[in-house]
Amino acid sequence: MNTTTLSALPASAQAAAPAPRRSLKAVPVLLGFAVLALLPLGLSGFYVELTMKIMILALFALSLELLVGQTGLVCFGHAGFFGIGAYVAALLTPQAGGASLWWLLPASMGAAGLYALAVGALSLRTKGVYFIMITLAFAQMAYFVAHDTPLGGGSDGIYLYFKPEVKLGDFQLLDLDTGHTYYYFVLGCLAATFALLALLLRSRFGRALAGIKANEQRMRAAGFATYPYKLAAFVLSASLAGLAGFLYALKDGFVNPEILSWHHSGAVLLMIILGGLGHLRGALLGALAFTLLQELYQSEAIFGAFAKHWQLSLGLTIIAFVALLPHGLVGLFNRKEAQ
Amino acid sequence: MAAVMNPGAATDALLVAKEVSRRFGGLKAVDGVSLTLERGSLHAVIGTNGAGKSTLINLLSGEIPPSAGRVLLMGQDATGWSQPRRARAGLGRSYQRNTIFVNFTVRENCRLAAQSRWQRAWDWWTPAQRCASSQAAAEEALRKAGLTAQAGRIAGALSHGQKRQLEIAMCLATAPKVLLLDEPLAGMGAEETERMLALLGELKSEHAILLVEHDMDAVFRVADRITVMVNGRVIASDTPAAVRSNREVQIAYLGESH
Amino acid sequence: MDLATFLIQCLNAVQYGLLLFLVASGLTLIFGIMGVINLAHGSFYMIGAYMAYALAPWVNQTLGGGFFTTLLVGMVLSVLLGYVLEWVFFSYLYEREHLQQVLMTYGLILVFEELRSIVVGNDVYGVQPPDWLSGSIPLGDVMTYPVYRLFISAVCIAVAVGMWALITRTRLGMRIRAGASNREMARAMGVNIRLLYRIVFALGVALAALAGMIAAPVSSVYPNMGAGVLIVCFVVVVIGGIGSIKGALVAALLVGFVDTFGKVLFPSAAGLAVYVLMALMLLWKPEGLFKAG
Amino acid sequence: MSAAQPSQDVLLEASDLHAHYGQSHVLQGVALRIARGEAVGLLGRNGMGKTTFIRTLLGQVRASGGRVRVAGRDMTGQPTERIARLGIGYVPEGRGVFPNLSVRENLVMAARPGTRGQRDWTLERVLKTFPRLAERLDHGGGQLSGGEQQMMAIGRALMTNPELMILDEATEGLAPLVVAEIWRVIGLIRASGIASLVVDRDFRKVLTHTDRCVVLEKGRVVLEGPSAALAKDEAALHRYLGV
Amino acid sequence: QAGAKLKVGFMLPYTGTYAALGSAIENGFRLYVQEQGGKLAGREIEFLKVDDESDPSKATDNVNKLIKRDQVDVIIGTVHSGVAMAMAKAARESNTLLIVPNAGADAVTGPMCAPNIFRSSFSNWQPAYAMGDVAAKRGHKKAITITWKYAAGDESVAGFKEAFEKGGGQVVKQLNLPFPNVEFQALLTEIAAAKPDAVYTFFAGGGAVKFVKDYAAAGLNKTIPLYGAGFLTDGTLEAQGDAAQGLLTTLHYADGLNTPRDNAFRLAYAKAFKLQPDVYAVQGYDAAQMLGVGLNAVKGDVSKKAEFGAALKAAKIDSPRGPFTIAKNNNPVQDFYLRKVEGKENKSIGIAVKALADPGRGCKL
Ligand SMILES: Nc1ncnc2c1ncn2[C@@H]1O[C@H](COP(=O)(O)OP(=O)(O)OP(=O)(O)O)[C@@H](O)[C@H]1O
Ligand SMILES: Nc1ncnc2c1ncn2[C@@H]1O[C@H](COP(=O)(O)OP(=O)(O)OP(=O)(O)O)[C@@H](O)[C@H]1O
Ligand SMILES: [Mg+2]
Ligand SMILES: [Mg+2]
Repeated sequence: MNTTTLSALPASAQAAAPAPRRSLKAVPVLLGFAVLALLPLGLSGFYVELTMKIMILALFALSLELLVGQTGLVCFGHAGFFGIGAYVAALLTPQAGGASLWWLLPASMGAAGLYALAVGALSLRTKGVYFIMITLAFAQMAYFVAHDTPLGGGSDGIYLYFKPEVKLGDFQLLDLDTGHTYYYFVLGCLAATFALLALLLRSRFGRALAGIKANEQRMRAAGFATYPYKLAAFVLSASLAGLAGFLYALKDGFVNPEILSWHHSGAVLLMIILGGLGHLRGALLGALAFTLLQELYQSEAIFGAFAKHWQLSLGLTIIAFVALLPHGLVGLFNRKEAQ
Repeated sequence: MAAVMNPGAATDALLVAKEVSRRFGGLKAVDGVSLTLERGSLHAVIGTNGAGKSTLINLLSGEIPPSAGRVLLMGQDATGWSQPRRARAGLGRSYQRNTIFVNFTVRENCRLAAQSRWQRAWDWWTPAQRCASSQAAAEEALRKAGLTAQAGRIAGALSHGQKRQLEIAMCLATAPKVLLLDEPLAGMGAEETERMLALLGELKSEHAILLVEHDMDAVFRVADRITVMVNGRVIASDTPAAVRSNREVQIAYLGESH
Repeated sequence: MDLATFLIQCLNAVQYGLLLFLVASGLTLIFGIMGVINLAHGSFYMIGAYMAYALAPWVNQTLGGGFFTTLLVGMVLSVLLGYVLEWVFFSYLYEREHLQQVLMTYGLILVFEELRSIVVGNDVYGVQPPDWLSGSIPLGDVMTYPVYRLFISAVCIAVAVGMWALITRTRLGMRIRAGASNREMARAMGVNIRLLYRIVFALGVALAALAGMIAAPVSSVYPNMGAGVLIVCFVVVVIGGIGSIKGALVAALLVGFVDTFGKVLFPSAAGLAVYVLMALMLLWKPEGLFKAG
Repeated sequence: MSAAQPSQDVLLEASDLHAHYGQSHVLQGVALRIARGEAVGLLGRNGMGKTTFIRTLLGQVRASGGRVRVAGRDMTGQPTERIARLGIGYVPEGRGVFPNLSVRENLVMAARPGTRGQRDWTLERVLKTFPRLAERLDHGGGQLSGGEQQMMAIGRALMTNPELMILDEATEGLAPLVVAEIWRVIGLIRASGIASLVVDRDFRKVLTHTDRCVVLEKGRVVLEGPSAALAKDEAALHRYLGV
Repeated sequence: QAGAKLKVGFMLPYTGTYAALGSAIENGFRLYVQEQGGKLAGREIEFLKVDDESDPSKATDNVNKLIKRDQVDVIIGTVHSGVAMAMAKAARESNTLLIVPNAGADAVTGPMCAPNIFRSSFSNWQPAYAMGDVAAKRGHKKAITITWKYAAGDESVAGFKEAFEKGGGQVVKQLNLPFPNVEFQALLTEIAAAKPDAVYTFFAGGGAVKFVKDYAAAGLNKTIPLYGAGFLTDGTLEAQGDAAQGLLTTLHYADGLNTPRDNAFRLAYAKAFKLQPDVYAVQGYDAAQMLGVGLNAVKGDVSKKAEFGAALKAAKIDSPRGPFTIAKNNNPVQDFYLRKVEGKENKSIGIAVKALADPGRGCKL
């Protein structure tokens, strides 16, 4: 805590490592995306959907990783932005046909970003756990708007029956309703987000965020106005969460207040911790592991009657992970790399 | 205000504090302190522990707002400026207690500090490593502080004295015109002290320097002017020789040996 | 609202606030002092409530005691539980990033909840308060006020005073706080931090369990009862200032009032009231009402 | 030399001590003995391993080789608090004050009788030694000025009624008057029969206030001997301390 | 096709607040299948299970496990209304047979109704309407309602209000608090201050226990009669103890019906599971009966949805609760009992409304 011990070093130290190692690191990620691209060819519909869900959660986790892992701002209300993205998509989709993607997507992300601008402007005055809780408070406010006002459609949520149209003039570029188009659309969004963040973190903006995470006071003394930096990161992160929410709403055609609840905020936070903070790959791994473990332990085919007690298995696994993997799941891979 | 001053003074008097004060609850940590930092001169502030020297630096650098008084930076009224704004206007400071980025390499510590001059926060696609100007500024600062050999190490793994050197290097990396140094020699060995004093002498010609330090041998060697603080107030402000022989200063601070 | 109703509502608010305080005090202790964000705190509350239900028959048979003996046995058990938990699960986590502990406590929630379901089942149970506390005091012409609720308030106040004294007035409290800010240094001063932390953790668990046990007769005992309490308690801890017992008390009363009158005056926005309160308080005082220490 | 002394008089003994930070081998076989009541100075340039040596003695850094014996007991690998309770008062580099405790609490939390049951140092005596602290008793430890914190750290260590005081850069950041005062206290400690291990950048003061000095370079003892003799050896001082 | 096993997917809460309800429903269902020799319409049955955790946000994924992964022939589920809505949507889109064994959301047999979606339980509107009728007939004029602010609560209160105001009464105030908050004291004080003739409430599970106890502890049970939908006192009497004595509720099932059909069911259930059955077990049992009736009509071929539905609508289901029929919107038309709490039982003291049918507003079947 106050004392610097060696064991606490790595995370961002590695981020600053020289270039050649980084290009090697990119290989597993590229491989991962290649596998994702091939999956629909071999898997049944259900597993394609499951993969899609994991990808959306991974995108959501990535957006939070930018805040928590890279900027040191632990946000416990990220589901609020996710939910706003989803609700805007649901509310703005007309009853009688798809909206145009060209404005529906920006509207979703923009609404989430706009709310984040207001929330961030206020809550970034606080620090640490106080920040955690104030972000929770604002997410809960969004939750109650969705849950208790006519605007949000109440506790039953809202259905939307049409995916947006992707047209250029009169020409239909993509039909998100057919085949695996939507799957590849989600994959594209995930890959683009990952690439954007990877690039961003290497840029001066990203390094400034890392500096703010390490020691904000020093950054200010050096001449960085840290507040706008943090606010920008907050808004960007929220917009990406809004994108995840948008994709989620369209995937199932259903939004519900529960997607704004603190359980959901907590779950995504757990994913990135499980995956390993301070690494974009951690967010991907965390979302994958968290979802798969849950599916696995709930599966009667594998665990028989004990599947009923899946919470016990999941809980014990999480405890074991914390005990054995101090740096999260990425720690597994990094250790190998170091040797 | 700035208009009243003659242009000559405005260029040389880089930082002016006018009657700045700061209270903490009932305690007057800094009580109506005025001083002027000029280019080409090293102004030392000494005083008893708890006299308010660090607080004065905090006030000048904008880390905390003053309860009263004004601060002029390069002839402009900077009292209401935020700390980053003052820093970008050419004010650099070091901390009495280390505030380095422990997880970064020594070089990255300096590079990041230097980056404040070429922030380009909107440029999200160019890697930071490719910013040649900040790389160069960092190397230069490391060289001056004598840390080139340690550049690749993780800052948290430096010894205490080396961390103190890094603290200075980071301050230099932002290329400030005014330097506020809070006990830069504390924790440094004899050799490093020598180097630091030489560096201060070198920097003096181009910078206005405020040095807070308890090492009296060092202070009397490099200072052009010395201000002595006790309990938040200035009890003397004069040339080193005059301060040394000031009775009040001897009783309150120096003791008989100096 | 006439004056009498208003006064009764105030009484309700105070009583609810005090109960919140009791749960939150353990949380602020573990959270503020040990730096552990303990999500499993709600589970300890739940475990306490289930103990009040499940231990009562056994205590009655083997020890021949009533409600208070059950309380005592439950406290002892929960102290043991806390002690062992700290030892097995937390003792090696202090040097790690705080968020790792969050993950750990989340794992514990799942485990506790499932064990509860396996051991006691998923039904809702009631717990009887002791006879001499089950009376009521008439209030106004149609309403009465249960004596047991007054008893709860009394216990809460006693615990508040005791905790405050322990933390701020005893050398044990100083050492605990010292360890919180600089573990290594405290050890170098000869303080056995590992033992102290184990004690603090056990104490925190015992407080949560105590809250669960004495709340059981009014709240009854049901699955997932910890989750709802947990988040409100975090709100209390944060408004009050992390680690501050005094802050937790004031904040708990504040939340009690806002929640009570929010429900009455703005029923449709009742859920929102507490969070609006928290947001406003934190914007006004970004570090809580009282800083720890 | 110290080898001749009977072993029950040896308060602290480190033999062939090694320590690593990750890959780097910081202590490479350091040996040191401190007899009861003996004042020992530890000298060396920045980064030579002085602090690491002290932290290894106290068990804060794991020794990767060698033994530490305190008061005749093998304490290698023991928890820090056990070692400290054998009568070691520690003033760390950077002070290590508890910012969330008041000055009074900082002092009182450490109070305990010495290993022989002595209660020489009480709150009153500490406050008399450092009057500045008396004025600040109810302030938070974190609000003190640097020098005040240093005094408090020394006072706190004294409150444990130690047999051995370890002072790592105890005068850093102090006003000359206070520095003189601290050296006076160090002298006092020495005179009262408490052993001490002193690290300070003012090596001349160290040499005058200790019986014996050890010079470290790159984690090895390169020079050891009576302080008085060392003080005259300008060549060695220049070579190892750069002056 | 007829030879293959019939895949029945349970999507029920096995963890969380409603876990006990989930297993009761499953037990009831399995009991009926056992009684039929393990087969329905001659087809062997394979059960598949998914824990829905009562979490609507996971509902679509969960129901897709049954529909897409396991490719079940029929889905039985669930307790939570919000989850049921998502299930109904998925069932509509994939045209999978769905029988809802509890969730009362009006919309399932209202706007969301479909030829392949059935309910063996009730709509939220039904028991509430029955109670509104009773309360009005007992001569109450002013009533206050109190419930959690969520869809089921709102629907229940609306049903009560409809009947109560039709009978000449007036709902003067609607109190609610956020789900699943259980701090009622402030609202009880409001009720005491307003002094209505009656209070109608909709709570279930732990909230129901606490509400009834608090109501009694506040002394209100002596002055202002409390009426509720049956869930208030179902599966909760043990915990409510004395506080619940004498409470009146309405539901489509009750203790002490003492019909041969019910007695036989209770005996068999108790034997099979070493537990006393409750209304949830009955609903699960009847879900199986409905499935059996429909399957018999189509000779086990679930793809014939139209005939399946037609057969059900023509049938009289021989339920332990008493026979009921299926309305046009696929919701049961059934008697609602007025029940009084005596000891640990919800004793039937008569029928509140006979053959009450849900209005099925918004259903276009
Ligand atoms: N944040 C604060 N809150 C309350 N009091 C403070 C605060 N910061 C400093 N003080 C008090 O103000 C006085 C001046 O402190 P300051 O740190 O400026 O002293 P200093 O001159 O730098 O001393 P030193 O030479 O020991 O570093 C001290 O008495 C200190 O206790
Ligand atoms: N936490 C650490 N992790 C890694 N290396 C460290 C750590 N602390 C110190 N070192 C390294 O170990 C060596 C010895 O450091 P140490 O702090 O013992 O030196 P020192 O003699 O006390 O120096 P100073 O006079 O500057 O305090 C140095 O090279 C330092 O860089
Ligand atoms: Mg200072
Ligand atoms: Mg050192």
